[in-house]
Amino acid sequence: MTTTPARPAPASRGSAVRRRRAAYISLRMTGVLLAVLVLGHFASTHVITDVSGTDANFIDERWASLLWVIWDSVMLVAVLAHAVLGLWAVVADYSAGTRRLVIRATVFVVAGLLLLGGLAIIIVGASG
Amino acid sequence: MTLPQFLFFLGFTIVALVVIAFTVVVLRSARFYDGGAFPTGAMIMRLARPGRERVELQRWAFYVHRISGAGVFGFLCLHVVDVSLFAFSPAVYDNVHSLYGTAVMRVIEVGLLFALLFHTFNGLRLVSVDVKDLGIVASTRVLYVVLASTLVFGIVGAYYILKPVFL
Amino acid sequence: MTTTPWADPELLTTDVAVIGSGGAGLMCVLHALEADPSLHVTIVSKGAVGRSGCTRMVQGGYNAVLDPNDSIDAHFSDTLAGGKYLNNQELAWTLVNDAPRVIHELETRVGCFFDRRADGRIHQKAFAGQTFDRTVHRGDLTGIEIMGRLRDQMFRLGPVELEDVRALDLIHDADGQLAGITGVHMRTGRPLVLRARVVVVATGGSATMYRVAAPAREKTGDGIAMCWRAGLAMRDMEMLQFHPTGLLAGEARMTGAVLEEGLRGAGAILRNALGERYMESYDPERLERSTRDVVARSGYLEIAAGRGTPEGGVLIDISHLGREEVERRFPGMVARTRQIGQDLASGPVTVSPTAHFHMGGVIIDKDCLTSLQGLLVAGEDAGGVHGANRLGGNGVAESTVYGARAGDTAAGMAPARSLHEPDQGEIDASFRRAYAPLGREEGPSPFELTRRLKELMWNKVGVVRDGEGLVQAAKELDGLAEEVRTVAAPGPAAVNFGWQEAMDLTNQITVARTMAYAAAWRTETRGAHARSDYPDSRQELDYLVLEAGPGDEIHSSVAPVEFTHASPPRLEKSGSDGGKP
Amino acid sequence: MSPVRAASPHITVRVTRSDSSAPSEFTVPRIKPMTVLDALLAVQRLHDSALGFRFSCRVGMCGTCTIRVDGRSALACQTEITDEIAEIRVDPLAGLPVVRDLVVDMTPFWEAWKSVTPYLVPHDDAEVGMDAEPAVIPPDSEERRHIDPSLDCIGCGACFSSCGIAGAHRDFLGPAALNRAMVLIDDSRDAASRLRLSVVGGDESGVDRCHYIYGCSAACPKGLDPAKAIRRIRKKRFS
Ligand SMILES: Cc1cc2nc3c(=O)[nH]c(=O)nc-3n(C[C@H](O)[C@H](O)[C@H](O)COP(=O)(O)OP(=O)(O)OC[C@H]3O[C@@H](n4cnc5c(N)ncnc54)[C@H](O)[C@@H]3O)c2cc1C
Ligand code: HEM
Ligand code: SF4
Ligand code: F3S
Ligand code: FES
Repeated sequence: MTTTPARPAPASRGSAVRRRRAAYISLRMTGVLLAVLVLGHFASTHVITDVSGTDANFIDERWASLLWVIWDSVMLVAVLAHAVLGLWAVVADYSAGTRRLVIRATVFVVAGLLLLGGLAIIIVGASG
Repeated sequence: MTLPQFLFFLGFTIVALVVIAFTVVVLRSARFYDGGAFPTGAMIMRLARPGRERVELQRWAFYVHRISGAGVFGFLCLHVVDVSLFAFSPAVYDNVHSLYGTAVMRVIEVGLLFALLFHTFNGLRLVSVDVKDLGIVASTRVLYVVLASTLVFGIVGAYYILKPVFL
Repeated sequence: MTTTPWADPELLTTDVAVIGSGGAGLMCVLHALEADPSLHVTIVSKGAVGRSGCTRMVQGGYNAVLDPNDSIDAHFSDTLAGGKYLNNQELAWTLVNDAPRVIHELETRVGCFFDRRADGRIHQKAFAGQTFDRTVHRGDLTGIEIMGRLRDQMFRLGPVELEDVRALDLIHDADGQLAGITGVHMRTGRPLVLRARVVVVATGGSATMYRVAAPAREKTGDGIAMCWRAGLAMRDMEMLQFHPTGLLAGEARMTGAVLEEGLRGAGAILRNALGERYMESYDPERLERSTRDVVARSGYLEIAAGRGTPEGGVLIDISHLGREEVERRFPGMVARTRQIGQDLASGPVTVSPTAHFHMGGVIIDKDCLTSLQGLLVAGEDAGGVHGANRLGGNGVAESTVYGARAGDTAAGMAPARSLHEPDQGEIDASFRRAYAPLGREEGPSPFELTRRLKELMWNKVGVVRDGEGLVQAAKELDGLAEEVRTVAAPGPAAVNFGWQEAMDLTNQITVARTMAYAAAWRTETRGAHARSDYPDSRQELDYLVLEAGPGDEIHSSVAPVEFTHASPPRLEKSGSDGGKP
Repeated sequence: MSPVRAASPHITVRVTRSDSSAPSEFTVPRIKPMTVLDALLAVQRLHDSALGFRFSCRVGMCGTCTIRVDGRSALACQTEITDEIAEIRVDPLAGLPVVRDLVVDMTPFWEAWKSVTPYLVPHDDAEVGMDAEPAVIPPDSEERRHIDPSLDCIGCGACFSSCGIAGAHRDFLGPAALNRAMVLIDDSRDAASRLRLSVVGGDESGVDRCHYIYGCSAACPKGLDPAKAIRRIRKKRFS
């Protein structure tokens, strides 16, 4: 009675390593990127400008500049990628089985909707 | 309070509740699975002792990193929605957005700032642990820097955010 | 139909049942399954598999001839000289021949990673009593490497593991053929009957029955007692080795833990409470570097003569090497002493001889066969390999070499040997004996009896013995044997260590009685056996063979040592064996 | 001189029992020196012979006496009760099913261990067995330097139960198994390193589930640094 756990063929396992590695490095790279983008964003909307000043006019002016459109778009993409990758581990740590799948699907859908919606505003806002 | 403001408030409450619930899950499961997260007397004594026992600090850094990450994500969800009002109607946006200037919201923003600062600096620390191959001792030292930076930047930021309340 | 105080036994069947999961047990499984992967092998282990017993605790290392400048003959003659020529030469010869091959196997198949010399080959260090540096090691945690890797092999081979299962008795069939064993699940308290074609006993001896003792807690002579009850013959039962430097830590369990031999090799000095370097008067030439038996005995005599410390020990001091040097070379030992509030690096530490290893045991041949067909014995449970005194580093060699041989023998024997139907009467008797303390509400506490046994053995069948003391010991042991039949261990059957202690105790007393008996017979001082009333060694070399008689009787016969490979040098008339000059 | 408070002559031991009606608070006399194991043995001897806990070697080599002392995983036999301690709380290891009292079922730990192929898989062309020559590997070689400090794991599970991730759903392989995997991946005698790396680096149960809580490295009674092994495996994925 030897225990030889059934494992998929080595080829597909190699790609599993590549996928995990990509997720791992993306989480960290988006993190480092966000350190600049998010803190910059926060500084510009809370410190340099007071929050009460960040009204519709402020957004109008801001999104008139291509720099800020790119900044905010990249930040949005990065933050959602980062959060989804991060939550991947969080979900795994506190759930198991089908529950895990359901929570993951939810996170994924919510993030997808936010991303679409968010990008739409930025583009609409910038062009309108 | 206008209807959009009320809806924002509702959304905010939901996010806050989710974050609180998540905090409870993290700390409770810590109690069951790694031997207890609640600040007991024995644990506080450990924090004060030098050497390996300082790992208690690492443990808390992990809990807080987790909770702050999820919290910031929760707020982000809300924030994307409220900014999207701008595309829909700048007037409604302004109406909802005026809430951000209230004293209560400013206090909450300070909380957000601290969460963001800690998560950012600690996240950079975790990246550097991998990149620079820091061990438990070095990474604990960097953790002190993380805590100090969070405090310094947080206080400076809090000053600017809260200034209008007192003026 | 009568109801029994024990639950319905679990009934299991296997080809090879290996009792004990120390070095001998796991090597046996490895070899049996390598030789014949179709075998059904079952490990029965009282402690955690691979993490109980003494092989795990080996610090020093493993003697094997690997260097081209060394020779098998040299290792052989060192082993005989150490054993004072009492060894079964066939067994000792096999040991030294197989040891290098087992090291090779441990490295190439099992995956152990022993320390290396600068040129990348396996490093070998010096050990007492050896003419060549031939002790293979992994830092000062050699046993962990060997047992850890052997345990990993079990994941590859997949034998059935009955962990936390205590073997109780060997069971015959109605015709007296070996049929299997009885046992009990310690976690649930449920009994079991394991039928087997071949049974290998490797439970690792019995040296825990002394007040100051080094081994792991499982080693309570279960295997020897089991074989004794099954009618097997034992030899050299009086030969119990004391390690000279066991820690004294008051009533703490740490008492008896070994401070390694390397300390004396590195120049540690032993002093009595008066500050005298007492080895000068016992072995002026070799001083502290003398063999274990001599150093242990000298320390004991100093303490007995009232020149010991208040704690009842002598002092070992290596601090003259300098604090940093000691910390660098003996980190494990320094940590161990600091843990009990002393410090090897900065001053003397109190030590005492500590019961360490039982040279005596079941009589086997070089293929581990015994007089009972289907029963093999390997490791410390077997007697004869080491004679009157074991060399440091030959113990783990014995358990792995003979474990491997037992595995080969078992693999060859199992397919040919049929299963036998265990005798119900024997099974019932075995369970009745085992479960009796559990049912009893009133009676002596097993812990208290154990304490008394340990005191008795220490004082009367200890490092130095005398005729009068041994007679008394025999009498007191008979009394204990009576008393242990009334011992009470109330509580549930599941995970009840009070009850386990009661069963341990029964076996320990059985073995202790044979030890006292044999010690009274040997009216000489030889190796580990020292008699204050007979300080000299006899000319003739013979040993006592013991067998169980009816009731509690002990039957004995004397057998001469056979010199199949080498004859002993002639002893000078006054050839004292290192006793008091 | 600092004022020395006399050590109390008794130790109060609070034990979490699996049967909640069994007594759980005991007082035992202080001995010197004294470890937590001594305290438990005293409870067993003086108050409750049925108290469930396990040990074997009492010198930190078998790794079977692991329990939680005041919340943190440690070897009972290696944890001193110093003069200033008058009271200890002991619990069974966190994150593992309790068998009775302080005895836990280590199966999840060994299952994880098993799944990294914890044994040496020799190269196809390598000779193995009693007549094969051991490999020549200098002590200052790169592989030996990495393997050496990670070799002496006693399988005590202190790390596993100090890592909330490993204990929670037990689908994270945990520090000890990953440490073992690292040793074999670095071992030039081993032929299964790719397979092993694909498990520890490719499965969701592998290294990515570590968040550097450092409970492992801090708890290890043998001074191993499993977190370092995890870092090393993460790096190995890129080569
Ligand atoms: C502290 C110490 C240091 C040592 N250092 C060295 C050294 O440096 N070099 C050297 O060569 N030798 C050394 N030795 C000696 C060496 O350890 C032993 O000779 C050898 O390990 C014995 O191996 P074994 O397999 O026979 O038994 P062990 O390894 O002791 O294994 C016994 C096994 O039997 C099991 N068992 C016991 N009773 C039962 C039962 N009733 N039912 C089922 N299972 C049971 C136990 O759980 C255990 O698994 C040392 C011994 C000690 C105590
Ligand atoms: C600003 C710079 C940021 C950096 C440098 C950063 C870095 C990191 C790193 C390294 C991790 C992995 C932690 C681990 O595996 O243990 C992580 C996790 C995570 N981050 Fe960030 N992050 C940043 C911003 C954010 C933001 C803005 C959010 C919210 C939207 C966020 C949400 C998360 C979440 C949910 C996790 C998972 C938590 C966990 O695994 O414990 N992060 N972050
Ligand atoms: S790594 Fe350390 S703590 Fe973990 S099981 Fe091994 S010895 Fe125990
Ligand atoms: S405690 Fe666990 S999370 Fe990582 S650093 Fe150790 S494995
Ligand atoms: S009893 Fe063996 S490690 Fe504690």
